[in-house]
Amino acid sequence: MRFSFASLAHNAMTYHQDWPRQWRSPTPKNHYDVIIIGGGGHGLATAYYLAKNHGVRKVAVLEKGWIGGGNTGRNTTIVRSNYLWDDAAHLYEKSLQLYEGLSKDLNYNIMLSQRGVLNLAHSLQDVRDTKRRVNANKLNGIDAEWLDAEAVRAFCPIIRTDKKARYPVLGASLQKRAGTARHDAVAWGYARAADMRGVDIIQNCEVTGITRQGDRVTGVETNRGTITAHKIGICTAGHSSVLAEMAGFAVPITSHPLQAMVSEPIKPVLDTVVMSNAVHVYVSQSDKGELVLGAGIDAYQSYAQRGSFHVVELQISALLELFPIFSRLKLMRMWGGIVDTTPDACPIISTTPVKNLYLNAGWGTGGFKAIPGSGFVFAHTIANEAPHALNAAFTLDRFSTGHLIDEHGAAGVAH
Amino acid sequence: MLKIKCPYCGDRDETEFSYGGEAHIERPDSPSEVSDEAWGAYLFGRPNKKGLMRERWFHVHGCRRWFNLLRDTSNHTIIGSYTALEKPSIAELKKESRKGGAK
Amino acid sequence: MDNLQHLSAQSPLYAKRDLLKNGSGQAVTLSLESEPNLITLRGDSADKSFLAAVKNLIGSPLPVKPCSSQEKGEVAALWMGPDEWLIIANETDSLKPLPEMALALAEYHCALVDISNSKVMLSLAGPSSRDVLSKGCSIDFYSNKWRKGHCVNSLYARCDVTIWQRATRDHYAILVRNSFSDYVSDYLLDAALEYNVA
Amino acid sequence: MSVNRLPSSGRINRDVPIRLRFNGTYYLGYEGDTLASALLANDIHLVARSMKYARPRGIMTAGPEEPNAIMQINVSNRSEPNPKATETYLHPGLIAASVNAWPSLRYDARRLSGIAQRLMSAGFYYKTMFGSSTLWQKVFEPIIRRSAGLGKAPSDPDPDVYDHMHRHVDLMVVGAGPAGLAAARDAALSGARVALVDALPEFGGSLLSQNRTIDKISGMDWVSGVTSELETCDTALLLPNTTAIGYFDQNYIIAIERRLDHKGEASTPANVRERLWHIRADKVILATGSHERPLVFSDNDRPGIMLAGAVQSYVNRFAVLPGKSAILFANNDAAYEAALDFKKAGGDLVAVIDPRQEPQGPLVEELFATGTRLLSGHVVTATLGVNRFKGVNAAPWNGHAITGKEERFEADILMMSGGWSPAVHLFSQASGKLRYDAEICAFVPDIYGQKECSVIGAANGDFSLNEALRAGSRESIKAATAYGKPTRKTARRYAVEEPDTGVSEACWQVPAQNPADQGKLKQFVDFQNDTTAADIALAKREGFDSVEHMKRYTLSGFGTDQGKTGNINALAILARQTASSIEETGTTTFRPPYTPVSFGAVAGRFVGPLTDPVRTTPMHEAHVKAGALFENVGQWNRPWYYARAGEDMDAAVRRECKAVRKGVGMLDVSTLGKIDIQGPDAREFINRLYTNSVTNLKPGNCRYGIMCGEDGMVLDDGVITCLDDTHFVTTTTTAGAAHVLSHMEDYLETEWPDLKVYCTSITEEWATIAINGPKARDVMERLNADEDWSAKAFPFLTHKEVQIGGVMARIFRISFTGELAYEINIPARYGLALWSHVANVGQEWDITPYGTEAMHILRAEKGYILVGQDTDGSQTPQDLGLNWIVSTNKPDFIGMRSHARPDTVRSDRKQLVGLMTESPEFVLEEGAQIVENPDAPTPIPMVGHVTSSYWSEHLGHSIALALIQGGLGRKGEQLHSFSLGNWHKVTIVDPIFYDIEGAHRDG
Repeated sequence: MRFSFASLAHNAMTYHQDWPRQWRSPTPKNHYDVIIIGGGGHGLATAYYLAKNHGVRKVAVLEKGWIGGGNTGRNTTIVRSNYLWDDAAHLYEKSLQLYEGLSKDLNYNIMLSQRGVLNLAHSLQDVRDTKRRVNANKLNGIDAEWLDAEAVRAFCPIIRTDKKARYPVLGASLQKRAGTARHDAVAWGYARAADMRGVDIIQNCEVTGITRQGDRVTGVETNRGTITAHKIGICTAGHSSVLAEMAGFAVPITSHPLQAMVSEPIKPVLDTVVMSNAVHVYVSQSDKGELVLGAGIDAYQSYAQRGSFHVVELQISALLELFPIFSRLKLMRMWGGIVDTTPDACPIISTTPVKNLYLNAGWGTGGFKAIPGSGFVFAHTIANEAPHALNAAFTLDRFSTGHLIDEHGAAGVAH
Repeated sequence: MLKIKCPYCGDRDETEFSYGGEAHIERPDSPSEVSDEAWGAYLFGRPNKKGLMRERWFHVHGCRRWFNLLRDTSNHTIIGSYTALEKPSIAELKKESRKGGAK
Repeated sequence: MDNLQHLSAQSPLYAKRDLLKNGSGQAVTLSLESEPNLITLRGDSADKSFLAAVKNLIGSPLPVKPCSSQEKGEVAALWMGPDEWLIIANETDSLKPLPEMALALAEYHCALVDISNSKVMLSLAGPSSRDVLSKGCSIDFYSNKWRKGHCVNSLYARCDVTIWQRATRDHYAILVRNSFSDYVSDYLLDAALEYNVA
Repeated sequence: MSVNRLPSSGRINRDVPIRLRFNGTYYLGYEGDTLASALLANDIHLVARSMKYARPRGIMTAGPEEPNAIMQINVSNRSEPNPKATETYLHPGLIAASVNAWPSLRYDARRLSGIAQRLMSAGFYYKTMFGSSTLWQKVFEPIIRRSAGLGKAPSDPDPDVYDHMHRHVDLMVVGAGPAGLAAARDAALSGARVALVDALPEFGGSLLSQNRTIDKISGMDWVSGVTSELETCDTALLLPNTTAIGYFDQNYIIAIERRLDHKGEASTPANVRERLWHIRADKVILATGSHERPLVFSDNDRPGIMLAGAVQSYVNRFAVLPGKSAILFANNDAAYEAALDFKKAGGDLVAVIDPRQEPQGPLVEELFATGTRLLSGHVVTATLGVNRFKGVNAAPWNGHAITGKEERFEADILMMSGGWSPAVHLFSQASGKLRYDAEICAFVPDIYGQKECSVIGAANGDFSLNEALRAGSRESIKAATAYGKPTRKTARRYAVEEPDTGVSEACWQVPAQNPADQGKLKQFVDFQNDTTAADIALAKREGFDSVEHMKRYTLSGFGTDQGKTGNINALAILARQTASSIEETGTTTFRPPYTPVSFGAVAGRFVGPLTDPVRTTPMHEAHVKAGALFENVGQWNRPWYYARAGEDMDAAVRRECKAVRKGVGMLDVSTLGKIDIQGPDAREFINRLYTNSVTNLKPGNCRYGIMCGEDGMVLDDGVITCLDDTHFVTTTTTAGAAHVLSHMEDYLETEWPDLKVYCTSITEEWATIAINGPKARDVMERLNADEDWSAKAFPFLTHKEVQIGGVMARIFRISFTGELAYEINIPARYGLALWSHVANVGQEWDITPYGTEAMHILRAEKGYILVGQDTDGSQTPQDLGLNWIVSTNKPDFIGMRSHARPDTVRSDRKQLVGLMTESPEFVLEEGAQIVENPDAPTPIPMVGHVTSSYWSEHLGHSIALALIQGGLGRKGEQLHSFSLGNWHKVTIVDPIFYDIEGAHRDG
């Protein structure tokens, strides 16, 4: 059933009794053309584009829990493409463009809210780095503006911009097309759309082994039996190393906790997304009224989906220095995800040492905003057994050659 | 906020330490003789184990010693710690931690 | 004859000298200690002969137990790490000049570095001292480990500090690097306000 | 006396009446009242409008689980959004208002027609409003945003003060009800350090609301006795008004103490509003009690429908009879006690409706004996009244369906109870695993996530007071034994009189006349988010059959109450929909904080001036006096430039630069890191760390050095000075100081423990003044006339110890400007005096203090790099044209191997070059991108960017440094710069613009 106002009104008449499942709950087949391991946004989007753009018929997404339950359902929902380095910028811009048409494409309101993203500059070096990034964005055809302190004040009056602030605001970059999207809806929208194109989405199906014949992958062992496949893609952010180990190769990834939180809901007070890499704060206000906040990653490696409270304290103190009026609002809920971090803070979307096995990993803190673009190029990579131009740089072997991409430098940590 | 036992100073809060990642990564004796792949693996290859992991911590705001910790990355249980130049077995560390008792 | 002019020394907390005067009748007081000589000593704590040589030289034995100190006359030695001590001498002449000390220890692999100008030493005293410390530091100040002479390196309000118990109870010395001393003393003074309300 | 206030009893202080204002009207309450109890005393039930359907809502609970009574309290900068009326204590001047009521509570303009409401099924917004992204973003989304949210943020900064406190204890007890008190008691008496926290202003927990006898005295007398006993224990920390909000790894508990709001006092640093406790415990006992569940039946949200236990609390604790007459609808005997208490207090108990076919037990008997009508095997099928509950229709059922005719009952309030759910939030936050206990129809603790933790009493599913006290005492003695000095060996036996609460039967959802989701009637599960049983059924129908999916799709449990009342009902209804057991369906994850906590408290004192240390040098005072503006470099404040009267930044910086090139200038460089390196292997150590070699560096000589990471990229730079064969000092960048020392210690302690070297930071030991300019030597001669300062006696890149003003100083002939320069290091205490002294003696040559801006220009004229500005962590020394400083003779140094990787040997890497602009007066913007062809189609390929760019007053033209692809081989090539829409032609030149031979520098 297509979603529209008409179908909603029609169903309202019958008290919503006739809505079908948004995606089926099929029993796994014995064999698929392509198996995607991981039913998060990246995996579901990959399956969708495999079916839609490459006409692959038999595709399964295997999810050990419930779809969208990993980082897709735990992030701070920011979408933007104002990355410094060309390779990252082009990939994220593709992603943002897909986001802009995604609700229509998926026939699912992913609630894209292009309220703009401000990246604050607090020191002279921040100013240099920010302008460098704005200039790179403009030349790459990505919308970007430099705002001086006065313009920041005009755009977002509740940010503290006086000179006495511990972290004075010297200016900011603004990407107006950036903003937020409803994270769950992205997963569900892709799942529904993929399902409609015949993709089997199999939940509660945990991969316990990856089978190989020589240097070629042949299938997976799961808690629901053995499933063979011609090709397999891994999209298991947080657990990439675990899956890679099953397949017998190593990845230059470490898993860390990343914490996020929301305040109690309040009436609209913040009409954009504000990020400050220097003090590790980012904040937006959801449609529901909650302030959605993120911090920097916890220092240690972990798969426990929780971090340490002092990281939150540090972040809230910086938040209040930037937004003193938030002091009497209340922290309502906090949680943690597991992020894959790579040495150059850029993803790996690549072939692997194992034939017909493909890896999509290492998104660090930037995974959500990349979902459509990542799925688009990963589907291409799997279908064509070679990367798309947009992910050609994000190979696994760059860590041997030293040809890193490096978003660490001037762009800082991506969120 | 992990509670980390510095082998010298005893239990302290995580904030006194900085993290050094995987422990016991061997730096090649003659780097110029290793292949690009092997050097890349030394620089970036990390087991990233889910479960018990030996990791480096630096008591940066305390005695300024690097030491190693055996910790479960799946649930943050800490088994024990030992100085930078040792490598006790997991069984030894578990025994040691039991001896430590409740306190 | 400018070169004959003698430069005068000034504490990093000079501007706060009035705030940091030892008040009386207060539940807790924060004051600035007269500036002691501070020497970082590095060496092998397993080397008995080295320990003896140092004791001979400074008067005080070197503590080898973590987080402890030894004190003899005007000289104290604080454990800073397994091969590091902080030697504190209240009087300039209670220690030999550094080059002479270095010479006396020349046969050992050790290092002596004068850091007298690097840190200030604050004194925190009074029955609420432990609460004032607990507002900015996660160390267990109510532990029975805290006896006269116990010392730790830790963080106070995000700054490196050495906290050293000076008396049987309720008296601590806090050593903090110059550039953090303004902030740490602000934080301590602020933390103490609660206990000094009549 | 307010209409519903009982004449005596209760824990309120009738001697202190307090006036409160609610929605513009004044009411009377007493000290000890919550806003909720005071409103109920005044017979105010309608306090809110629901979020989605704008339905009238009343006070339902008496605690932190309250979903409806969300307020905006106080005004101006102390205004606070979203406190719950049930947790807000009366204080003089309290002003409260309903949120989400417009224009008034009674007449809400958002009330929607039935048709519109019908459209708003769970997740309806995913299915529509996306046809046009403009319409969505300009029309629909703003409507959703305006109607969502509860209260309003204050418009001004918070005047209140918050702080943090750390504590370590042997035993942490959460909850000071009977179980918690018993748990704290024996451990505290044994001398163990015990912390006992409770969210309420007084200890007692359930005993505040339930009449019990313990050891032959009333429950509250027992509480007072134990509390006094605890108060005599010096090592016990007793914190009422304190909620444990988070339970983290290794028994780390965060608790929030509310210290002033209930007194209506404003805070000061000496008396903070809220204190966040950080408690590390050897053992934790959770005695957090339980939460009563509502029943899910048609229109179960009318104001006046309350939890039975809440009514019991209002009656016994607050001396408020929330209505004259009541109906009880409950599936458990415990609720009968509440109804009996209501009746005993003078209320009229109209009827008891019990879904159980055969309720039995002493409480049932007792109630029956009062003559109250008891309808067993009945359920409520409809409620009467809109803005205020008026009555119910009840009908018999068989556990699945209605089996008979409806009967109508009228009353002021409905007391409902669906049973009790243990408050397992903290247990679960700390990775504890739960198990479903079918006997009590609730999830209880099963597998502990932390060592040394116990859950006792109602929190563990033990609702018997006797059991709770026994468990408390038992665990307390265990803790005392672990501490080492138990005062008793066996658990206390408390003599308890309590009613037998019998057996409850699950009643997760009452059937409606129409199928639940096909009529106008709504069965609410999550009251705050207006999630109904029909929404859950719809979620299941659409495939959201995982409990987490259902929760997210229906928003059940996402409110400020975090689903304390609704979560288990929601999952039980889902379980029924999916025809699976509650066990299989499982719970959602409990996340911190247990109740919302103010951001102010989380930040503590780390706000305003105490946010983050600002580091200053010993000379700071002089800089301020001289009118310096400061630049933040890391935590340091460094003089940026010194503005004289009438000067703008440009003018000041030009003047400063000119002074250095033509006369003499002085710069405070105290912030640079300084590391003392001693030991027989110091030279070898430095050789391994830096790219160049110090093998032949003689005592008294200095050398510029670069340090790389293992990846071969430049990490830091500085000057290495050999004091003697076993003693060196090195400098680091200001921002890199701490990291470089850690880096050195890392290698010494872990890679090369055989090297005999000790490193010590001496950054703060020395204050440093750089004296630069052709007249520098004149100044030095004036500082010490006995010393020979000539180039011959004291050549470039050497070091000397010299007396200055009676103090021994370390003087280095190093230059970051390209001019004749001396860097004087003086013990830090003399820094300020030396600064004045230098300024005085330098007057003759108009010695000019200069700041970092002038320093940057002067060094850029010489092509000296600034690590962190001209590098970003992806440049090798070779990229920076510094091959001359990379040794090829050493067998190894950190980074060496990486310099031979395929990518680092590419000739088209970005390399540091100089740029000249087409118009000499045009100053490029730092961060400008460089392209070859500005007319190329977008995306326009970029070949590099400008890292440093200045107007050079001395040269009379602008200069710039840039990293350009293959730049070292492209001298003379013309490229184009782009910044913020502006293009300019540039030519690649050598990065050294001034004094290439170094004649000035060498002096």
